[in-house]
Amino acid sequence: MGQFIQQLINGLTLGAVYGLIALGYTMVYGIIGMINFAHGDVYMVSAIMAVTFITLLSALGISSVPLMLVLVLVIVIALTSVYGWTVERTAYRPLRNSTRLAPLISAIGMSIFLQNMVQITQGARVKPVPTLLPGSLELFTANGFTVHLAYTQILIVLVTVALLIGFTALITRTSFGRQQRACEQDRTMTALLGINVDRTISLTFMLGAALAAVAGVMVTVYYGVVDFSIGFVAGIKAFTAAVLGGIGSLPGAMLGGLIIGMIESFWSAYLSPEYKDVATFVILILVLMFRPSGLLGRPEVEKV
Amino acid sequence: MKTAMKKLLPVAASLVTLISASAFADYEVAIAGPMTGEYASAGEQIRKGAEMAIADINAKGGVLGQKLKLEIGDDACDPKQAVSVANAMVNKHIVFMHGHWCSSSTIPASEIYNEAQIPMATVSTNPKVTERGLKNIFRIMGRDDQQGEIGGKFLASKFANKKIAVVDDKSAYGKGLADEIAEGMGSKKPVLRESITAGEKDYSGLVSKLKAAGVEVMAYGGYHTEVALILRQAQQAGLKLQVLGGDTLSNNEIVGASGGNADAVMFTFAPDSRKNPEAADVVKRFRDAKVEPDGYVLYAYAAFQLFQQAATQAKTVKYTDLQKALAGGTFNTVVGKLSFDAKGDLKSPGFVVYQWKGNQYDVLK
Amino acid sequence: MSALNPHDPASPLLLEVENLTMRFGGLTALDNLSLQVPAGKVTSIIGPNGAGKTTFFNCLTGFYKPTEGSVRMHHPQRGPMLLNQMPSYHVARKAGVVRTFQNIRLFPNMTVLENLMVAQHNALQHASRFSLAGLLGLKDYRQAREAALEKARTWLTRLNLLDRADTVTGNLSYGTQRRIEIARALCVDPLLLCLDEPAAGLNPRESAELNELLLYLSREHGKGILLIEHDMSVVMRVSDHICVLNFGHKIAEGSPQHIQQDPHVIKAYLGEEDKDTEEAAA
Amino acid sequence: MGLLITQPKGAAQRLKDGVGAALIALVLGVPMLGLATADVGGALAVITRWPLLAGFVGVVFVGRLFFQWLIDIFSLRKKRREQARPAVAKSRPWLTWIGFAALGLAVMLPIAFSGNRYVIDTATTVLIYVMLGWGLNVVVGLAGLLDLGYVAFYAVGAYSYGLLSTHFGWGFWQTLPVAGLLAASFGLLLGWPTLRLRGDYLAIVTLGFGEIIRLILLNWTEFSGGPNGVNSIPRPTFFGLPFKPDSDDGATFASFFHLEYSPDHRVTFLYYLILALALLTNLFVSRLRKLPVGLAWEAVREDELACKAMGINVTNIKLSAFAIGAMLGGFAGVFFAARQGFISPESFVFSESATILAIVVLGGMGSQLGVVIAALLLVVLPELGRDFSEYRMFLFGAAMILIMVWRPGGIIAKREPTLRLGAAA
Repeated sequence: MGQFIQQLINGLTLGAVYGLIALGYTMVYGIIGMINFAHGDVYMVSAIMAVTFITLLSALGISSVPLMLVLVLVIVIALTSVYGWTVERTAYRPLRNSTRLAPLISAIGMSIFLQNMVQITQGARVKPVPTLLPGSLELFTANGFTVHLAYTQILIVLVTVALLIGFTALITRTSFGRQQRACEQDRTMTALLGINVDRTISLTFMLGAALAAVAGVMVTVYYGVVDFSIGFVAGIKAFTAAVLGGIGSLPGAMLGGLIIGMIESFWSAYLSPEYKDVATFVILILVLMFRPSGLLGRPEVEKV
Repeated sequence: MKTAMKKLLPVAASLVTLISASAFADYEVAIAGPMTGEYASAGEQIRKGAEMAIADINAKGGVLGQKLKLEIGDDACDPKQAVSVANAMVNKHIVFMHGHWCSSSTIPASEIYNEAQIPMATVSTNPKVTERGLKNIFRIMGRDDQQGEIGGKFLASKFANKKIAVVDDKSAYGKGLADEIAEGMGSKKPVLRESITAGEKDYSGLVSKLKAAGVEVMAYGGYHTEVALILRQAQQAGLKLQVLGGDTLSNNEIVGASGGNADAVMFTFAPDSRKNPEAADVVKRFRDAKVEPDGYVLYAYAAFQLFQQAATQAKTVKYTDLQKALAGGTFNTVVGKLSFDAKGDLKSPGFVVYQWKGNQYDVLK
Repeated sequence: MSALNPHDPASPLLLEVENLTMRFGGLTALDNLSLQVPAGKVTSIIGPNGAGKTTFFNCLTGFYKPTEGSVRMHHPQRGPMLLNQMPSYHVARKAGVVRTFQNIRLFPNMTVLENLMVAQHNALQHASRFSLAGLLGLKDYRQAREAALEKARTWLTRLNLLDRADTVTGNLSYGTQRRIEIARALCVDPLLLCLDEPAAGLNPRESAELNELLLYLSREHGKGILLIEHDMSVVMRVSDHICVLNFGHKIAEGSPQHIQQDPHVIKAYLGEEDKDTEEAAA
Repeated sequence: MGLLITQPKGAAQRLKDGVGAALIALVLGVPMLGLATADVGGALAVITRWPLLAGFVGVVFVGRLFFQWLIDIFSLRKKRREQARPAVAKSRPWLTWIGFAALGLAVMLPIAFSGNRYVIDTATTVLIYVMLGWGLNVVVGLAGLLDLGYVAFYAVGAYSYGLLSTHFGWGFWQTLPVAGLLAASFGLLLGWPTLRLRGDYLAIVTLGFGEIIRLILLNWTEFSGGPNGVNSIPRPTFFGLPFKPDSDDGATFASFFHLEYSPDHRVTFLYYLILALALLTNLFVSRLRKLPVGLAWEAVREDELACKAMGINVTNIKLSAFAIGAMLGGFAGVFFAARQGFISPESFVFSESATILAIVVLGGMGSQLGVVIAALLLVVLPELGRDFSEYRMFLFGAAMILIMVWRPGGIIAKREPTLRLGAAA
């Protein structure tokens, strides 16, 4: 029982992180229909920047943890958005009207590029930060197993929920959201209506990068160790989460992230950890066999 | 067959330029290992050590009157790239190789060096490296079965009353080592035998499994990054965990990465050469150059000392003579006296159990 | 609604639609539609936009599964078969019902000739023994391929496309693409050809050619033709029988002359005012 | 940052544009170039590198101005060329000539570079990728199915040979067809339940399948050797003559032909072996492409619904593409295992699938010659880059983006029709 609740908490946290990265995947997919394989590496870049700025700010003598977190979040989000913008501008925009696969390949190239860029400029060593938010709540003890809820876990889940609500509101309520959805439906028509499609797409990339940046900061704070190679695994998991939930759907991405977090968490605690990725992918395949557009994706009716 | 085959013209053209670029005057020696990719920090250690060694040897007049020129091969710990690097090195007519680092790269690459008759000194610890009857390969570090045995015995005696889990990361190195540790523990059986996937961030599943099973000591086969994460997450979950691992945990990244939990880490490693009186001078110069000579740095340095001494004895770098010199001789290096048995393994591998204290590691009595 | 009987010995019944209903959620796109289509005649379906014409085609050709009702094809050799229970490719392959699309669906990066060869896939694939005979270049495969090319050439000639044969279809004009789509459908050897707005976007000369082609196909080749069309100059000139749909209902059926005078049809097409007054009266 | 489509003309405008690019470079550069963290005694400290950052910003500024100038020139030329381009698909006999010239060079290579095993071995690697590219081309280029897990079939082939040869003593030629069939069955196994998925959903499922196969190979130690892989896989023999130094037990290649033993014999033999396999693959795929099934693959890529309306069973067509692609991947895997002598799950990771896919797309989907050029680029570029050490993959990534942006349709973008009425008559 104790272990079960503990894994629920752990799975929720992990799922929230996957979900945050998956949101960026799904937004980009929604608007230009491409799998942005470099998204995981944008997240990695943000985590590395988080390390730099946490170290810098503590060297400058900022000791208040909330102030530090807010400052780091603001700086990293701003800088990562510029990275997101640049990635779109250089590697994807020139390919916007070509085949579906061209941007995919240039995204793979971008992923390799970013990863090695960070390795060269920041070094290959793993980058630790001291534990910013130490400590945890001891919830209860069952059969000698004390269930802990770490403060960072609370932070991650709260931030994620807030962002999900905020972004859903942004997409459904604001004029940017309307433009964004219009671009998803029909880019040409949207352009004819006088909406700046390029700008909308750029903004979407920046928002996606901003979400990745939040995930990057959270991961840095929670796990305390990052390096230049963390983007790939996270990217694949988040992509899986986005597809599982129905690619293009914001709540779907979050749901997909949570499901994958839970599968991993419970599978490795109760079954064999080495097969947890197999379990994830098998469940993904099964879900897609019965719901070809993911859990919350709109079923695509091909217009004849 | 209309749209038929193609390939050669550009390859040929580009490769001609590549090959003609390599010079002949000096002795070409090489290192190979993961200069990029996940394990790039090990590659960096090897490179730093090798560069210092080459500089020192050349400053003293080189080998047999010839300067050494260092070639660096990057295999990213990918067996296929390792083969490619090996072929490239053969083509550069290197006379000595220090590498590769990952056992999975060393094994396929060594067959090519063997065919091309190039002697090599490696720090790969997988037993298979020297079990294939190749004459050109010399291991300047112990083997996983040796360090596993020492680690396992240590655990069984020191933690006789505690529950022990054996965990690996499913790499050839990690699994091999973990298996050897489990065997070395003898009659003391681990309560859990688990594997994790390296390269992830979240090991809370493993941690809560350890916690539920009441494990206090984890024997780990794998790399330091995962150990650091597991320790941090164990602390968060309120689990006091001690870890015993192999040589890879000597990497000082673990100090910062484990967030102050590094003192719980023990590992088996060859005797610390930094404390070697003969190494004092070299260690000082590394530190002056802002390089901490831990991990594989001094081994890379030693590998080229080995080459220099063997070549001087043999008075040639021709394979047959050099190989004979390496196989028969005893060499004084910064990592101690090296001599090899018939398989090419160290005669006196000597593993010691260390424990991290602050940002230093120390022999555990 | 005159119960005009399309049966006569020269034009046997091909397709029999009974009580066909198609609902999407709460929307009823087709409501209890019945229709008979004979061979050797042109049967047209007309009606305002959104009347359910294309949905009807989709139900016929297996792209939609109708909610209720049946679509029965009377194959002269293979006997009756229920189209509403067949996957779409069986509708074309086994029942010989082949359609074109309202928004042209050619294979745009392939040449005209290749488009026509794809249409003969089943016959060719059979002759190639699932590629084995083809890989070896055996004689009967080569003969089948020659025959297929000959058929393609025949229809290309008939549709005035011969000089375009090696052109990539995506680069051609709209009217030409329409003709290619018909030629491609003809290469499947359909018994019943379902054309979805074939005259849309054609200039007057091209529509005149289309009229002539439709008559030729039905009269000379005995093909049943089911036509969705807005262009009344085509519909009235070539149709033997017309069925008018509005909001999924059949509101009228009969010969062109009959339909032109039918008050329901006039109302559906022109009659906002009529409708208003009638509703007001009701 | 130099590849945008906008083309400012005036000098002031260009300057403004350059300053803009430099500003962005500054923002991007501060956290990566200007600041870095370094380990100082177990804790991180921030170091600054402002001169480096200033240099980078300067380079971007100048580079941007220069690129704009270049792009203006190029786009003007391109426009002119496009205006002159006729609509009718013209036959391009020079492509065929390039093909034959390349074939000639391929045959001559080991002679021209005899004794240089690095060149021959690298060329062998190129040919493995060419073969994989041709196999995946059937799936992605012709049938238009995005497969991100192609490496699974490569792994099936490699492990088939690795295990059958080490456990049951099967030879290379015996295993080849079996491994091909096995890989094809895996293709069917994966394809059957998933092929109705739309493009990108299929992509993730194939990616997952590739990972599942790799993880099973990694974890099922009793079966596959787990992370240790399969060792000491026998090398192919020359019609029964092994490539070994002379010894008492039987004839070797060298002794039979009265040559002095040299390891180069085997390297050369392996090269010709893969060349032959690749040629057969090419012949096979080019012929298939002209058969009904090949045409149907392309038709399915172009428009599935139209195919259904033509009476084509789309599922079967997709399955056949999947199975044939998988089979060719399996063949390549057998060769890979025989050539390496050692296989482990590390050789079958996702990035391998990505590389093969990149070869197909960079080459120009569906183009056989394009695959060869792209395979050459993607194998030889990193090899040339070995001298750049840690900059190697960095430059490789950048090159991939540049090539894609430069030729979005691939290096050979234009499709050759499979038949012509003129020629058919």
